[in-house]
Amino acid sequence: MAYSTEDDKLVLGGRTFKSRLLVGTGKYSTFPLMKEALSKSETEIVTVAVRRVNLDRSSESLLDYVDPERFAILPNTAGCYTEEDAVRTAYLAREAGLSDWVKLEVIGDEKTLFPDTEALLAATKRLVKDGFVVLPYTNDDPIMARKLEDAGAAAVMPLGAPIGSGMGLQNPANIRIIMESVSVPVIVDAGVGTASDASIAMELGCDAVLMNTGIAGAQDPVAMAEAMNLAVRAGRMAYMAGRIPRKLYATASSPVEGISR
Amino acid sequence: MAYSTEDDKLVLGGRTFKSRLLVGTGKYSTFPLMKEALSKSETEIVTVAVRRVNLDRSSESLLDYVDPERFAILPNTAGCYTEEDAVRTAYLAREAGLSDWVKLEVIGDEKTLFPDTEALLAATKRLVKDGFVVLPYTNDDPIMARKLEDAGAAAVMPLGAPIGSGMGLQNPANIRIIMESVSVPVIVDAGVGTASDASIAMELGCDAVLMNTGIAGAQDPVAMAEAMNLAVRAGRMAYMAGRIPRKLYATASSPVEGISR
Amino acid sequence: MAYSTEDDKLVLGGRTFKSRLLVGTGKYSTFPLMKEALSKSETEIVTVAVRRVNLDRSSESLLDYVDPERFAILPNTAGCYTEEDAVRTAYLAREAGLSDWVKLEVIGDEKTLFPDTEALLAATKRLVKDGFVVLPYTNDDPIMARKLEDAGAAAVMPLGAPIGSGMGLQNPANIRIIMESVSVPVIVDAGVGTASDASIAMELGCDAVLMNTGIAGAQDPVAMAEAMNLAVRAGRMAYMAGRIPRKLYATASSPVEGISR
Amino acid sequence: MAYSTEDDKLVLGGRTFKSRLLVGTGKYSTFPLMKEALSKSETEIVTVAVRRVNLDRSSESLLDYVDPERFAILPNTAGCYTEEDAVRTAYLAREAGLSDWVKLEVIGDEKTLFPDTEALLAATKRLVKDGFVVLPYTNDDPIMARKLEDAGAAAVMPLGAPIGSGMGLQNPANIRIIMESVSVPVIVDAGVGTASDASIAMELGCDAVLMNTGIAGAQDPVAMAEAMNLAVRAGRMAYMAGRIPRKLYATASSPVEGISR
Amino acid sequence: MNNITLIINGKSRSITAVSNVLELIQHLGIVESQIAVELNTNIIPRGDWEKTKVSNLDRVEIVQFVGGG
Amino acid sequence: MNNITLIINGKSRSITAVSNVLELIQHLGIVESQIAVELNTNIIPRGDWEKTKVSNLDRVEIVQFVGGG
Amino acid sequence: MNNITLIINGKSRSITAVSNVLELIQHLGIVESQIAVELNTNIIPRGDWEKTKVSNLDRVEIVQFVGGG
Amino acid sequence: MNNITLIINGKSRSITAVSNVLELIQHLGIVESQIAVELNTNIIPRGDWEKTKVSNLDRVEIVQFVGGG
Repeated sequence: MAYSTEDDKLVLGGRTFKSRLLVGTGKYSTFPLMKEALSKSETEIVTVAVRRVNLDRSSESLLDYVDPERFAILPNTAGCYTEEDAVRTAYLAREAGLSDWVKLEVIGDEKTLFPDTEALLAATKRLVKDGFVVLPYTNDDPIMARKLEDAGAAAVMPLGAPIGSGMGLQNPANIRIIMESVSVPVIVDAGVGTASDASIAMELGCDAVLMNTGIAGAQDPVAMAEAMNLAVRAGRMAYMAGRIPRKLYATASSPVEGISR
Repeated sequence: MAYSTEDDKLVLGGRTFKSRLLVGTGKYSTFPLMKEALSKSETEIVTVAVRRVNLDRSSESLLDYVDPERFAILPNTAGCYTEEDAVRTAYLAREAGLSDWVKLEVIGDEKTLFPDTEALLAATKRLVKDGFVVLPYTNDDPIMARKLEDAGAAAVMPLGAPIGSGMGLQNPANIRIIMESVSVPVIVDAGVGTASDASIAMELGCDAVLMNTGIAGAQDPVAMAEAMNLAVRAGRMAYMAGRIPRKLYATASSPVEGISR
Repeated sequence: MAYSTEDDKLVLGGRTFKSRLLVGTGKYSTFPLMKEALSKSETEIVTVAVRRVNLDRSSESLLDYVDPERFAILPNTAGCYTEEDAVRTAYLAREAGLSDWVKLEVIGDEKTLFPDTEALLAATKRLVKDGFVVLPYTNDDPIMARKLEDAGAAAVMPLGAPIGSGMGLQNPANIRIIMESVSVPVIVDAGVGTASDASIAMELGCDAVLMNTGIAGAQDPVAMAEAMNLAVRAGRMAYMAGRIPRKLYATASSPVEGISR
Repeated sequence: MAYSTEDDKLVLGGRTFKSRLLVGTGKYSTFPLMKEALSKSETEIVTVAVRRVNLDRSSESLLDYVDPERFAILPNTAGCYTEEDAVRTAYLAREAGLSDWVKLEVIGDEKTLFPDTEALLAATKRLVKDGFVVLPYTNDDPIMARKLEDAGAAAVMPLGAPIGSGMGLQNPANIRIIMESVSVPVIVDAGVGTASDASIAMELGCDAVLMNTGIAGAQDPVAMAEAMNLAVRAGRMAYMAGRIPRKLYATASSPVEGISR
Repeated sequence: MNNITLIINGKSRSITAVSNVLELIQHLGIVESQIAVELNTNIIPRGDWEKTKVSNLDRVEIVQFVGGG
Repeated sequence: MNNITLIINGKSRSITAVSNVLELIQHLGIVESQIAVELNTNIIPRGDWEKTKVSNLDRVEIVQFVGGG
Repeated sequence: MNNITLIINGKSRSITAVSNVLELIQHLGIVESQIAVELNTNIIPRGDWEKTKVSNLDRVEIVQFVGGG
Repeated sequence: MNNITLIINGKSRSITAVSNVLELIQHLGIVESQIAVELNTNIIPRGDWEKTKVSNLDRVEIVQFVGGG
């Protein structure tokens, strides 16, 4: 049975998406540039941060450039270092955004921005109990992934590499094991530096990829956004198509019979 | 200056192509399946082999399924183990195909299908002298690549890994060095197993990728053909877009100021 | 100042060791074979498990083959899936071994044998409070590593790859980050398949390596034990010696002047 | 049958060696430092270059620090860019050294120092005919390796990575294929940056490793020389010992029965 | 005099007395959509802004969405 | 009759009555070094074996070191 | 009798005498497009088929394009 | 006058006339072991140094072993 893109949707938190690429809105030099990059990425889910309103100068609003009709807005709790901060930020985000989706981050350390999984798990339990659709940014530990699923997370989002590092998937084996350990969607979050990194994640069978710096930090963010869109689709299709096995030796692609002598 | 696909064409042997994916026609279970795969790959150059006509049973002709109006036909000299055989096969191909392009292969060994570069270089010199557009399948040695260029090859086509092995680019460093050593197009030929392999080759700055088994051998060749099309484009765009540098440590993608406390 | 092996000791739990290789005693076909392998490995710390005495047949005792005068005996809590089990096993081990060192394992899952870091951290706190020298087998998460250090662990022992997998260090970047995150010794535990895996861990700057299957499961465990001994020392010396930087291009090792023409 | 170092010798050009590490003598800050490094490396074969005597100042002779009784002196043809130069240099070396061994280099390009295999093969044929024991520095192409063997080379010495790059084995698959393609010893020459690089080459089954910059360029060349000695022995023993297979999942090293509950 | 001092987003500000959160937001000239308001650590739902009094030395946090990953 | 039943290492066994842990160990013929004994979930230090009574239906766990990683 | 023997694509075949390459191709019922013909190691351009004689025991190679990589 | 000019290792030098290669080497004060001498592109075996004449404008190459990889 041939593979069809039409039947291959991402189901996340009860909603259905065509795109398997989630994109952050941080670090763009201008809002119009961001808007064009988001458009080229064909993402349907964009992450945003929650910050204090600047009272001293009125600045343009991010949301003037991110149409909520077109994109699902996914607030994050970036910058939160405790369960309390993260939970409070999630509540603020819900109030501001009128949606109960949250990309839950509890950061353990400023230098690595690795998650504090202990606090993350506790915060997940509290927010799930209060009706949030929780998408936790976690490490690549399969045991923790299952605990988050058991706590009611709508997906698990293991990091591929440190946020903004662009190193690409550092531990594909763990990601594979996570996929066999949980039944909720697995979304590789952070570490993607270029197109092939995103393809590799999808070829492992991941359900989606989330990135920000990989696009926003490229010399040409709009072109990279399109590249990432293509790469995620390429990786997904390759996964569904069923790749050839790896072999040390060669196999001729041209017939070995009928050679004229 | 933003990158535009329109201005980014592959120029090969004096001709211009939109697609940077070259596809082989071997090993498909049926011609219609091949035809659909070629179509989905959006390739503009397809390789074919030269073999004896079967006199005992009339079989359908490959070319009923490969429209020469749509695809440039690139005959190969697969199965040739000597300079003589390869040159003779190139002449036969030219006579049959009325074109003077040839994917030149002089195989050194049945088990690895590695090229015999000594014979390859000699054959290249002869065919170039006689007006052929020679695209030699070679190893990933930068010195040999430059000798082939000096001999008049229209491109160099280093193997990424053994033919049909699906191992992906085994030596990216050599491919990079080759690109800095020659000015003709560099086309990674052989070894691509899945989409990310193709992207990685393009991200290195290669001009194109040639594959056969990676598509024809997939469980769903049509889906893999589309995946490879996307992957080559993704890799090319990512290369042009200019990726972020790799770093061991993290960089926040959300603002570190304005956090509500 | 030249490096001297004499001044380069492993200090662990207040004791000093010449060898940086810790070896397990499981899975050997015979005790004499194990004894010879331990001897060739030149390890000074061996791990053991705690199991019920078999009352139905008297079997030889492991300790008849592991001289406590020569080796520090490090009991593990392998097979424990809860904080309670692990703590209880540690107490039984202390009673049986008259030592308060423990390799603390709280397994999260039978298939991957990954640690349950949440329970591991809790068990570490309890055992440290009760005077144990706790060496926890953990994941490669730098945040958890620091929490274990803060809880009083005498070292952190991140897995290089799943126990018995022989895949080698899957995520060198995380191991490096862990080393910069904690001040207690970092011991790579599990995943070593062959000599170079052990060297790579030591070249990253790890303080020691712990292995069992990599030696016991080899076709010739005694030879592999010696290989691992050499590999750990080689990796450590290379780390101390300060390797040359990696470069894409070549640098002549022979003089470029004075060539006779 | 247990592995014994005693029975595992390197046989090269009819001579037998205990050590499988060949070391270059270039780039040391002082001769005494070189002498100590060579001693710690326990090498039995050292490479040297042939250069014009400096008539304007009498300088110490290299050979005052390299005892020909202890080390086999292997002159190289480094710096030669043509068959002619390489052959002539080999003759000069034989006259100066009274030995007919030569590490044959024909460099193709100053930037990469890759071999010109076409000229290398021609030079090999000439020197073999004239009784030289030829050890050619070549690329990692299995076809060329077999041609060199057929031409009478006493070993083939594929580069692991560009000379002095310290990148380590870039293409282990090719090295493995070379070992299955020839019956003369395979010596990885160039590219080794640290101990594990040498171990990896030996674990693939290579017969020996040749290095210079990896030792001479280290911050502590004497310590690195000892590290390389250990690493080559570790890699060889691990290869002979027969490593465990790689698996994605875990296997317990402690018994799963008899757990006290 | 009819000024009060509020700690708004961590900074102390003296402003004309406002009787409730809604007035405060309007007084500060903040676009009301997509913001959230916290008064002395309690989040105030939009619907309660008008009936929620603001008094001297109250701590007010006003947040919005910004670019983030 | 002077037999008692003990649950030793998870298996029920009927044995000649022994008055304390030390006797039990000796009766079972176990080498006393490097084992640990738990009686009804309490670890019994070697020094207390003799003064620790064993009675019918007690749960006894006796463990030792085996090969492990 | 008017039969000749040719070595066609490596196999010996006895066929009704044909006077030239073109007749041979037609006799063998091969579609003429996209094939190449070699007679005794000389490639015969399509334009020369008719004027190129075929005689007994000639070696003929007839090739076409097939799927290849 | 009894000086001759030789091109030694690529540099022109005027030296007191020497009658053969051996004298030249000694004159130049070079340790004789482990060097090789080429005279006008012909390598001169050590044994032939004495009987090999050196004349004005000869090209002489004198090489030795140095550190190399």
